[in-house]
Amino acid sequence: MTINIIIITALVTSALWTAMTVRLLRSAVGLAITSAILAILMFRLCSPIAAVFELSVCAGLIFAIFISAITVTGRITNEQIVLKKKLRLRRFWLLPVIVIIAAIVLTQIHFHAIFNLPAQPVENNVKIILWNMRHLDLLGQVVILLAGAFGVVILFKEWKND
Amino acid sequence: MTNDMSQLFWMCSIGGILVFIIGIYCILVTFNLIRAIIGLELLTKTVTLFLILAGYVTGRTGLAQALAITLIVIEVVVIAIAAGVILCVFRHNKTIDVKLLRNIKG
Amino acid sequence: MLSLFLLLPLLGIIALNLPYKGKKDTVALLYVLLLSVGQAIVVLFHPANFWHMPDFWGRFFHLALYADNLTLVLILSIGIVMSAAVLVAWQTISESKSRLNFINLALVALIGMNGTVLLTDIFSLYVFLEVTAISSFILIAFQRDLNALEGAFKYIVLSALATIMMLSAIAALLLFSGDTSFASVSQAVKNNCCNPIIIFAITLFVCGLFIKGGLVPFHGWLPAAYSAAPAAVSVLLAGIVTKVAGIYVLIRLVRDVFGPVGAINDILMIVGIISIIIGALAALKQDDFKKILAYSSISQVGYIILGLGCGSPLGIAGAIFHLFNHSIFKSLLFVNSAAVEKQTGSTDINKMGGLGAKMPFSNASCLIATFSTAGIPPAAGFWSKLMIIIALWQNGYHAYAAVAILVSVITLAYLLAIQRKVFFGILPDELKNIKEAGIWIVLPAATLAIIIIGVGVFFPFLFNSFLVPVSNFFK
Amino acid sequence: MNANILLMLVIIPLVAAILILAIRRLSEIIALLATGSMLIIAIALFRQNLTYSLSLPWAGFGIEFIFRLYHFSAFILLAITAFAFLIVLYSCSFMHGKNYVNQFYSYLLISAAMANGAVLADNFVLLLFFWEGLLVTLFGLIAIGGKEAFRTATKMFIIVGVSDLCLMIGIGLVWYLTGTLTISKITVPLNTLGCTAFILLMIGAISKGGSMPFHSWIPDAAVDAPLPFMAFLPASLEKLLGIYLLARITLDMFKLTTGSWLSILLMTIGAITILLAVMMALIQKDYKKLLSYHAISQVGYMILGIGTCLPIGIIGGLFHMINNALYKSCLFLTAGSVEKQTGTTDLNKLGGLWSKMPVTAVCFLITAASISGVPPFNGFFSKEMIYDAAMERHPIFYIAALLGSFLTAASFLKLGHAAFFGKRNQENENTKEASLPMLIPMVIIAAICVLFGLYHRSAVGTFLTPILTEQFVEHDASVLLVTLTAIVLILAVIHHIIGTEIHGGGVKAADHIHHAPVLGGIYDKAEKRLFDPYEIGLKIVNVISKILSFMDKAVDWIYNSMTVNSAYAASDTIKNLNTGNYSLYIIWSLAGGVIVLIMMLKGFGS
Repeated sequence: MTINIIIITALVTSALWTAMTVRLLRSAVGLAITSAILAILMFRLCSPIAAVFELSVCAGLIFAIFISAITVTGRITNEQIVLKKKLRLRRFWLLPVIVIIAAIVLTQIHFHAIFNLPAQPVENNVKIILWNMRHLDLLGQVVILLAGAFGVVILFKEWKND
Repeated sequence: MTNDMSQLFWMCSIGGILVFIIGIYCILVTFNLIRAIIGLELLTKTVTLFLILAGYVTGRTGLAQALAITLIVIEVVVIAIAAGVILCVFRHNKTIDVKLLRNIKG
Repeated sequence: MLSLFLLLPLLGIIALNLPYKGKKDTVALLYVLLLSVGQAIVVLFHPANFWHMPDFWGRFFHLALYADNLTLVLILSIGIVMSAAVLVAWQTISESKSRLNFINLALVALIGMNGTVLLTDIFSLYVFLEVTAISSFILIAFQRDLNALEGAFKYIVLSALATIMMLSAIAALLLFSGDTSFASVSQAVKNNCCNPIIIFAITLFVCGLFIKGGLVPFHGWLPAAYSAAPAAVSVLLAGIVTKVAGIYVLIRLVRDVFGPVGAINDILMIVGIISIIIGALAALKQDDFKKILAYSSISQVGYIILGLGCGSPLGIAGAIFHLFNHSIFKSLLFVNSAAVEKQTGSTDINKMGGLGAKMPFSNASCLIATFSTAGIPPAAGFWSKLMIIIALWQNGYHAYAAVAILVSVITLAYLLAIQRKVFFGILPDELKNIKEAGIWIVLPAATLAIIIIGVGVFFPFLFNSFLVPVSNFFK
Repeated sequence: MNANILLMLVIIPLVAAILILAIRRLSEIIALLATGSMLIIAIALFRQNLTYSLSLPWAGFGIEFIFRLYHFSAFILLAITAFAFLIVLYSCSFMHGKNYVNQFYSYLLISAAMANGAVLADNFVLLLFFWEGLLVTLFGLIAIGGKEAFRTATKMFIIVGVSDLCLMIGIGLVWYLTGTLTISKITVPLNTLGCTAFILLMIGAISKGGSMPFHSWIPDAAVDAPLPFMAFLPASLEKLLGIYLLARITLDMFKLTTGSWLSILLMTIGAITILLAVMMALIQKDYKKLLSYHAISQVGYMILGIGTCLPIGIIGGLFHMINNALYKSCLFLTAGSVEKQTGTTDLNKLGGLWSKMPVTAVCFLITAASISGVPPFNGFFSKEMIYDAAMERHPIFYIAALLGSFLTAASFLKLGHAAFFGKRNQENENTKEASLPMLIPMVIIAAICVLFGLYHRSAVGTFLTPILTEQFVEHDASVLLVTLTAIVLILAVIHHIIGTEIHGGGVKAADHIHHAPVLGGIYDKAEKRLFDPYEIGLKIVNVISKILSFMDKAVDWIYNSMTVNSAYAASDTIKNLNTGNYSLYIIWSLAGGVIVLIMMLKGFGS
């Protein structure tokens, strides 16, 4: 239980850092760390395959997308950071306060629920479920990947006047 | 057993809700388009967590993982498209300031 | 053979992107026209052996698809609007590669929408909503015009928010149902109808759909996306995409899956009436042709929701009929705006005037669509509005009915303002040499206008053969 | 014979009307052929004397396309088609060379079609359809007369339109009361609503017939409209239709009895119409106008006859209807001949035409005698029957009718004297007899007048008695009444002679009545149309419209400042709220979501 609390605290902290940090690059790194912590939590919640996916895709692929986007849009200089810091602080100081208050309030709620556990043992093999039972989702995934490919081709295409 | 489960569920939910708050705040307050997308990404993390959690407490981890994997794949594509849009905006405006993306009013 | 609705477009996408040379864009146009007209024809002539034939693909795939009368109405609308949009795109986009891109994405959207209306699984619903949404993001942005990018970005952000709401709701429902199919979710909701988590989940889901459907106060992205999108995309987006993604799903879930949980009917009616009023008022002082139409869309969607929230079979039948009518007349109006935009290069109605003499087809069809929108007989919109208003009255919602009628007047006012400023009045000097838009805009406009009048005139026949079965389905 | 033949009676003239519009040159021939074939069909149908019924699917909701032919309608059809044929024949010569000839024929044929349809219709909505159609052609027929005619046409349109509105409401009431629109199945009890319905329907019927107070367009039309129109529509066709409907509602649908106050109402309307209209007729100095007032006055007799609710009165009224249609149309036709040959209908300019136009003069004499009720012409017998019935109800109605008769005779003596006898005007020296196509209809109608008079028993027996459900045996006119009539006629002659002596001229024979102490003032005002309900109505409407326009402006101002401006203000507010900032949109959505959640939980709590 304690381990879980630590992991969740770490998750929230890294998310907070992601949101608060000034440099975009650090923010992206923070996101990757958040993903990694989430993956650990997923391991603990008996979902190893999803965790591996989360780790590889979110901490890997999405991180890469962000890094490339950030490099294209340009990194900012240190002077700009100093200048921005004050402005940002003015907008973001409220966030940790809200998070802490929310955390305190939520932990005070006594939650109890009875969940619908399966009567018979159910198929819990991800591969079987994904490949045999959710063909429609797979079809959707294929189409989305195709659409994503079109999107990348269309939106990332070199501009003629450049 | 159920009590433990209940407690774990609630704890993880609290974590999810806090991350959700952070994500929303990030989207609302930031002046940077990329950070807005990062905020969205945080929100998606929450949802992934919720799905896995729901699978775990009801003993259907297989289904939940299948859903989570699908979600992750879709999420990547959305992020890629959003990044593409941001890049195009950058090429127009030479900046990714949110405040310059308010031309369509009223 | 329901899977053909998904597999044929997919096949098309793959075939169109194989590396070979040739007139790909013409082939692509013909293919997408064939598919969309074909699906309209399949609905209209309703060959029994098509709908009931066991799925050949079913041996390999488990695509849990299901079609009832509501689905058929939507499939029909998708087919009609898709063909109109593709033709308009053909006229408005000149570059061969862009045409091909548009058609590819239109096919993706077709898969997304067909899947959305056919499936029976709440998670697959999310997947196909995302398919539809992603194709619309790219379609809005694909000319890379700054305003279009802004619209696309707002759509992405709000749509992501909606998605997250829906996914949270799915996760919460999963706690009780253990499965994601409509049947088990419905059962779970029925068994735990007083559980706050269920109520919370349903609220989240419905709010997500409100965002997707663009209802007030969830509508912020809609005017930007509609007005900034390229002309053909506006037709597609306003005509069918948001209707399928938001409104159809809302109807399906609220009626079939969730049932009248808690105060959901009251909420639908309140959101509906607010949308009607705010949408109409906002449209009143706009200068931009497409923005007027966008706000009008919000207002008309409000009518659909109002009919749905009223809960009686007549109200639901009216809502579905209005959904169909709305997809026809709103796409017609956007086709007209595309014609005007294409010929004058602007959508500012203050810069226009007297185009009626130069563009008679656009003028006439726009007038017909106006009548349908404002609910003036014999246009089709009159009947659906009448059904909704009668249903409201019968169920004792007299104030709602009165407001619905009053707003019809405002609707007429802002749409006639378009007529007056664009088609009547004096022709400005710089527009002296204007001509009627090309055949690929006039043809869909004329067809849609004929559909409106035809449905309106033959409504008494349609009512018994078509609409009553649709609402009976919900019993 | 197939029941579909009934449709032909409507279709033939309609097709012919369209053809005439298309082929201008053959308009006369087509019109003659069409009306001739209609006449043949009508004769055949009448001779068969069967009941036909034709039902076609139509609008639904109880509105069916039903034609029903029985004795009464067959008889009216016969009359309509016969008049149509004769008038077309007459018009061939009269209208020759005038403007709008093809329009005239086409409207005339459409009118005939509509009238046939209205007579045959067994469904109230169908009836109304044809009835209103007739209104439109009526408008067209008057309006082709010229600019001034258009004003008259509008006047007619409003007057008839208002009364048709009453008819519509009445039909609605009947539907509400009985639940059916099929005329032959309707029986309405005479309670309060029933009486209201009856009065509304009656207004529709008698205004079509041209009774007071719905008469005022007829004299105007007489001046403006083409003359064959007057002979066809107000003189014959409208009377036939109006009285037909009146007879049907009183006899079949409402089953009015002598005890009902509605009967008294009808009789009063009849008596007033007779007297007032004939008083106006007496002082007219224009051939056509004089006739048109008589066209109004004679309706009074019919309404009086039917209103008595006695078999003899009803038969008398209907007999008078057909007689009046005959002699009145013939009279108008003689007016037409005179107009055509001399170019005027002003009585001051006419005179001594009998030697120049002998046939016309003879026809005029016969029909004038007929309308005045001189035996042995047909008018005498129908009037006698009405007198009989009126006497039986109350002597006052009888006296009114008799007085009417006296004035009628006096006015026709004056007319005849002024137009055909007396001193010949210098301008009319070269006048010739009218052409043959104009003479034939006049002679035929005059001959029928004589025949109906001589064989009045068989005429009544063939045409009218079967209409009544109860047995009707015609008895000899009472000696007293006949004697009184004779005395009145003689008095009229004496009055005329004295009047001529005093004022020196046929035209002025009735001037002493015109200028009598009290009457003179009234007449002057009436001539200035001060008593015309339409004119009075116009004045009232003017005042009301001024008030309304003021109120409208006030409301407009309130509307503009309140509704429109506030709507625009709201629109501006909403526009300003849409700042283009997507964060704001997200906040809206979240706030909306929170509100929805609260509502959901509240609803779930309750």
